[in-house]
Amino acid sequence: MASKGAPSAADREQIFGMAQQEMEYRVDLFNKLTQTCFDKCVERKYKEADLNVGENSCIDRCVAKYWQVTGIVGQMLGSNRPPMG
Amino acid sequence: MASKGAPSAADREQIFGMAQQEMEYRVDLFNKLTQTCFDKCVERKYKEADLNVGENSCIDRCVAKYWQVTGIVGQMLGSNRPPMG
Amino acid sequence: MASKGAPSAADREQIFGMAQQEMEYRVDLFNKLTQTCFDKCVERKYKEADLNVGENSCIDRCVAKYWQVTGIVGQMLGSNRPPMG
Amino acid sequence: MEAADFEALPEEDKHRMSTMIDHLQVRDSLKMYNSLVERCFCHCVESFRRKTLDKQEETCVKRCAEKYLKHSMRVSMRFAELNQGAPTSD
Amino acid sequence: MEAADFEALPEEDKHRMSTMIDHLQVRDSLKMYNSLVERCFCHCVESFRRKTLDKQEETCVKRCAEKYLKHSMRVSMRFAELNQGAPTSD
Amino acid sequence: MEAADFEALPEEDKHRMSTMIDHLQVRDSLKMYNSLVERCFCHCVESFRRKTLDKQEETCVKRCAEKYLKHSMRVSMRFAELNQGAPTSD
Repeated sequence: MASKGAPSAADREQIFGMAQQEMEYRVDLFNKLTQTCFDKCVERKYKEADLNVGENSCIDRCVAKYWQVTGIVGQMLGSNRPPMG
Repeated sequence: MASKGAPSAADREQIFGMAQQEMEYRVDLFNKLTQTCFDKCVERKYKEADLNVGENSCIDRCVAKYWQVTGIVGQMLGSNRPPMG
Repeated sequence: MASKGAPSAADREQIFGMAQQEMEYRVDLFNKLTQTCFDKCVERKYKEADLNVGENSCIDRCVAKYWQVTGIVGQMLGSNRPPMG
Repeated sequence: MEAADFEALPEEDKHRMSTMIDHLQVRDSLKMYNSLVERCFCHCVESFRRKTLDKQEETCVKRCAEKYLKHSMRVSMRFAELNQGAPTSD
Repeated sequence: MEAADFEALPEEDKHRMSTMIDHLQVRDSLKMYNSLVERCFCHCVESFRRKTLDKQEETCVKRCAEKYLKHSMRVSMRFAELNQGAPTSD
Repeated sequence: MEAADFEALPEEDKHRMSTMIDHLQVRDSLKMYNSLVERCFCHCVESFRRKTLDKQEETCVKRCAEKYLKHSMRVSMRFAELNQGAPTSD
């Protein structure tokens, strides 16, 4: 690092690359979660265009449980904080 | 923009980035369409290496219908022209 | 190419791009293989956290057979050496 | 990624970072669009005896797409709350 | 992306653009190759009592791969027609 | 990609190449993490009447994740052997 804490070009590349990977990871997680909870919660009959009460609460719980699973797996992989914290 | 319509470096980056995203989008669409129509139309017995008449016409219709679905969804998302038009 | 075999900037880009694509291809292949063989070989009851003898030998054979399939398809696509050989 | 890391970056990098984020968001929404189409097509279109959607298929696709979008927005809100460590109740 | 946008680009960018397109095409065909292998493996290989493919599995894989390639080419033609706004008949 | 190609590259490119490989490896492990979570969630969580995992679901997720990791390591070893052209016996 240069003095006064200004990051060097290489450090900047590093920070930049890490940020990009974290973003890509989050997007991937969000997409998988969205598709999985759609399959688990939304009825395939498509009788109407709105989500009903049952579907909505199923979605909320599905997201919460999915989140817990990422936490459990993150801990198992040896970091107290999963990649996305 | 510079005079005489020559795009600036930033504009060029922008155009370039947009073109790349459109390409990636089309490739992704094509791949999903190909896999979906394969699953819907091609028999899994693999008795021969050629597509039969029924499979071929199923594929044509599958592609046409898939295309219409992209159009309907594109309109719903608020652009008259879906991203790939 | 410049004299003494030092690659030009364009050649270097080319080599670099090819290496990146080959890496991405291998990662994609490895991921698909891993998921496919998990689905084919590992029991979903999760009675214990260890792979049993049957699962382990199934995995070994699954990987070997998957590898052969990549070889057969690679040959069909007209190169004696599949992309990753 | 700590907030501090970002602060240490010069202006041009902050700009580059926000360009990257924009880029990923566009890519993300195009991907979402593609998986929505794939899913609703798979769920709604079963017959290939004609090459145009019939009325029933079209209605199914529209409802499916609308549901998917609403679902996706709801997931997005819940996801943001969890990312910010919101307390959860059963 | 309008054609005009491309025309406005200097030569070096046109070159860069065509390099990108080549790059994406190679990547695309490698992805296609990977999903073909995955699909044909899943459809044709069910038993794991030996570590080499038996004759029947091998035949199945070959036919499946050939069919997939033909299918992919057909989809590609239809897709190109639709992209160019070709009229469709039922 | 022949080894010779790499040797011809100047030092800065070798550095760039190894940075790229590191980058892809991190991305790869994040992807693996995501598909592990997806798979174990799908296999273990069936009920959405509460918003927290019950004891049974949690146990299932942990075993599933552990099995997936062991599986992935085993595949990785076999894959490396095949890449190096190791002889295979039935």
